[in-house]
Amino acid sequence: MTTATNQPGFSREELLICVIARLLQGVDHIAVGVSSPIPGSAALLARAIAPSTTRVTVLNSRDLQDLNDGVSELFDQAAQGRIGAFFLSGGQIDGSGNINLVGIGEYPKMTVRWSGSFGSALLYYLVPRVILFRDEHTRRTMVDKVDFISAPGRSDSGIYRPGGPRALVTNLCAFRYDKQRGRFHLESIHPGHTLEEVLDQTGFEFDKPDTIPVTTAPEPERLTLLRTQLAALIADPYPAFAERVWKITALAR
Amino acid sequence: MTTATNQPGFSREELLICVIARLLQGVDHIAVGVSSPIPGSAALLARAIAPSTTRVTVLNSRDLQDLNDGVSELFDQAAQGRIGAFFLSGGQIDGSGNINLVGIGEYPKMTVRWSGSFGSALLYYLVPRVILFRDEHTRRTMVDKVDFISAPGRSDSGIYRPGGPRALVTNLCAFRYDKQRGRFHLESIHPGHTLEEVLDQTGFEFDKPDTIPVTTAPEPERLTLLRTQLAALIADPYPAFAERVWKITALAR
Amino acid sequence: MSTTDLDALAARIPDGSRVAIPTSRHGVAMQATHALINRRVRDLHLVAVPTAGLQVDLLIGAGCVKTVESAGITLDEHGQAPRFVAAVKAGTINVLDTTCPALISAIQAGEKGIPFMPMRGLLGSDLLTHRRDYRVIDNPMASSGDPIVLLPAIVPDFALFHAPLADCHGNVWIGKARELMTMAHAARQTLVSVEEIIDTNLLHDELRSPATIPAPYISAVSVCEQGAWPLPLPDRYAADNDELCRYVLAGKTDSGFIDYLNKQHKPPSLSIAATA
Amino acid sequence: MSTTDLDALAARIPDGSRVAIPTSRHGVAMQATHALINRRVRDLHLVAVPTAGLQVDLLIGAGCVKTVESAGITLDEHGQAPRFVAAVKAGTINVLDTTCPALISAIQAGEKGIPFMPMRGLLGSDLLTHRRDYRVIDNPMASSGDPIVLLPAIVPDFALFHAPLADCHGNVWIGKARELMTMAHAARQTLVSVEEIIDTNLLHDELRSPATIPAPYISAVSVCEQGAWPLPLPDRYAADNDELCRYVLAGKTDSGFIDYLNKQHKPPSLSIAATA
Repeated sequence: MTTATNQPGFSREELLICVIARLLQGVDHIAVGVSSPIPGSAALLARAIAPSTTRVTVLNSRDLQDLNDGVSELFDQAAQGRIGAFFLSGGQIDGSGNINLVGIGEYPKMTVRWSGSFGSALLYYLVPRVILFRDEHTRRTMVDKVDFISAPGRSDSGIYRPGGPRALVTNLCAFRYDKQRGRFHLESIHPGHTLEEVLDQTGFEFDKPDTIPVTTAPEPERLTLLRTQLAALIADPYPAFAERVWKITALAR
Repeated sequence: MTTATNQPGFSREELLICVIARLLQGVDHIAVGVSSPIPGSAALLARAIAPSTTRVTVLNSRDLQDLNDGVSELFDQAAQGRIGAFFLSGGQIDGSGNINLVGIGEYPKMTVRWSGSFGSALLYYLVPRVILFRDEHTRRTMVDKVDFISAPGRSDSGIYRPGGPRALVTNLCAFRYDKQRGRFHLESIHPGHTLEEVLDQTGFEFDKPDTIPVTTAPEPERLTLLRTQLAALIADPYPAFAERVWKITALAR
Repeated sequence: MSTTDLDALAARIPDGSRVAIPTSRHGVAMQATHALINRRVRDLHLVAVPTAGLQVDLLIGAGCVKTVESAGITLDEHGQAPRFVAAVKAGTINVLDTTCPALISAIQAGEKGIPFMPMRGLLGSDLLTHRRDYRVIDNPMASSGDPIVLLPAIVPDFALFHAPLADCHGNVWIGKARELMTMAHAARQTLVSVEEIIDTNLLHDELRSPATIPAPYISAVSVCEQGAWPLPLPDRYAADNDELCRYVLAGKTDSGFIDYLNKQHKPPSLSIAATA
Repeated sequence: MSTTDLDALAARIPDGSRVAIPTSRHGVAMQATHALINRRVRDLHLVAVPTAGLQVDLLIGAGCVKTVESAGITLDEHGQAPRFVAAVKAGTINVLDTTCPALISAIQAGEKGIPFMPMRGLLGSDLLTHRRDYRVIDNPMASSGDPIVLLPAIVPDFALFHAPLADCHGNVWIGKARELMTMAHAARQTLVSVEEIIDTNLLHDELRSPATIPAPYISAVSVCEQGAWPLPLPDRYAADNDELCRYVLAGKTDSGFIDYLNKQHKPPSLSIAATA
């Protein structure tokens, strides 16, 4: 267990939002799946600090999406290259970037069963910048080898794959994905956490620099942006989250 | 040139409509393309004398179709087996049932160029009962071999082809299509016309019985039906035709 | 098309049918599902287009399901679908796992009457490993090797869903839930419950026509106010989260689930109206 | 999305572009086409979805077209398209003949970002003989040999059409002409002229949203009353048959065509309004 030496001026959620927002720089169209308040907030923050052409699609929100052609539209957009960044997660994520959304044990009669693979087996291949995000960094989630590959981190050469993982952000640290080597590279450890803790909680091998930076704290102006302009916007798709983190409720329509 | 010995109690159009209507018996869903007043009238007649479940789709009409999903819907329906009968024609039709909607001469720089093949290269293969109709029976239209095959009359075994030509109706006569032999079989010659005339005007070889029946005249009750109930209905998609044949104009909406 | 009651609607679905159903957000025929359960349908092959939740969980718990094909079975913010998870662990249902776009594409292939549809992705996944019906070919349009997955068309025996509106001719208006149109086009028969039936022709309504499924695709319609309850109906009513919480609690155990099934399931507003 | 005038709209289409256009009945951007002709665009590759008429004939006659891909070029009840026929005979344009469902399927493949779409039919036709880009494979889903045609996806550089309505956010309402949606999804850029722009959000309009193309697909919108004239706009105005007769007559000869092109082409109602 770690203890923060002094109280930071930001919450854990705000830190993660700012870490992810940095990974979204330069993306024209960021799409966010359901039930993803931290990536969704990051996308909105990225849009707020980016050129006016940057677009955010939050699935199933009223105001933050302009999909109107049924379930296929998002996937068709991804296949056409109309989506620059997306977020995926996994019940298990392994050191090759494989994600498992199906369950633990031997398929099909698994000992733990999750919902299923959703759109991952297309989006992970076709969206250029997929950010893996998992708020629980333990040996249960960060495994050496997933029990079931919903979608692989890397594909053989010769397989059409314009997309794939760019980074893995957890509650402990941020990894960059090395596409050539098919491995994660530790980029930074969040304030209050240690390399020892990361090693302890990670079931896969990863690369790391000799000195590991502490994750950059949220930029003050971005924190202000989040707490003022953006919190109400975030409350539209994620009311419970905005209420918990910023004590704000959605604007009346 | 032929001369009718006595004035028949029906018009040429009425005869053709009744001939085609007989070919549509037992079809659940009859679809009719654009600018096809005689087949369209035959379809409406077939519906009027058939069980109440029989359906007629007249492309681009307001009341006689319930397609509302763009141009693809008709073809998707045909591919699914949702259309039982359709009508095709050809600038040239040959003795194997091949149709040519593209032109005369060597493709692509043809000496005569028509509009194009439209939906024939799907519909001719997939609609079980395709009726070929051509109001001009001459050696120009009924040829030994078409210059360009928009769609073939018959396909090799092993090719998925639930549909194809059932009959060829012209201003002179009616042929049945022999699927096994891939040839036309003369069924009847319309009143006022002769075998000599048919042979004279046909560029392809065809089979024929020893005695060739005269095409059955329109059934009186069907004539009445056409002239009373149906004429106004036909005037919806084909106003000029209904005006010319029955001196009737479309009902006001 | 005929207008009928929910029991008669449910009676049209024989045991062993392949039934396409929409996502929890786009108009699930929940009350018709209870009628299906009441008639003790068996061996259904459910095709979620492309995910499902409460509806599938109830049918699985009630023993109506042999196979479920989906990209995800979830009660969304209410968590895992308890009867689905229990059945997978017990091995009592056959699960065909896939990914959302594969299911949609396969239904679109069914709609188009073509034998398959290609899709990018899936290669190297265990989804593909376990789907013997999917094929991999070299993309014939590419100059060099370019493997691509082909998905066989899905032609469901039935599409079953709930929509806001039908007209007296049997046309059904679906709003923005476009895949309901695709499902109806693809399925051999389509059964629909609706909030209300209006006395007009939706196909002649310039505004509603583009989102209207024409009557020839529709085999039967039942009127059922709040027919998606406790799931939402877009632009009409939200999910009844209290009821969903009750379900999650009940579904944790076999006996809790049976108790839940045996209760009357009526939307609160209708119960009130009935009492008043 | 930006609102712009017709000349600016036309200026966005470079020489040599592949441009998808709808059938004559579903909203042709005729006034924008005159702007294209005025700017002397060259070497267009027109993709009719799936047939065309007056628009293509004008562009061909004006020397703007290198290739036309279609299932039919016709002035419908007004007969053959005279400049198209003349150009084919003269060998001055490249014609890619095909069949309606093949064009639609290829555009749908473009929409879905897949490299091809299979289609039944075409085998044994001369359409297939002359289309080197179509491929025939053995259907991998069948147990024995089952040849089937694969159509390469079409991703047009532009979709260009006329629609009844846009909103101030750049969303465009198309009514029942569903293939306009498909074209906009498939094309890299979509340019639209509309009868009017309204000050609302079409995507938040429950009735209009299902037939609305969202703004991100739309590169530019021009307001142009009677923009499809003399062709019809569904539920708005019919074809101007007198004008079409005038065109047929003029189009018979090179000089007649040039005279026709050089005249002012305005819908009569607008000319009257301008004079009054």
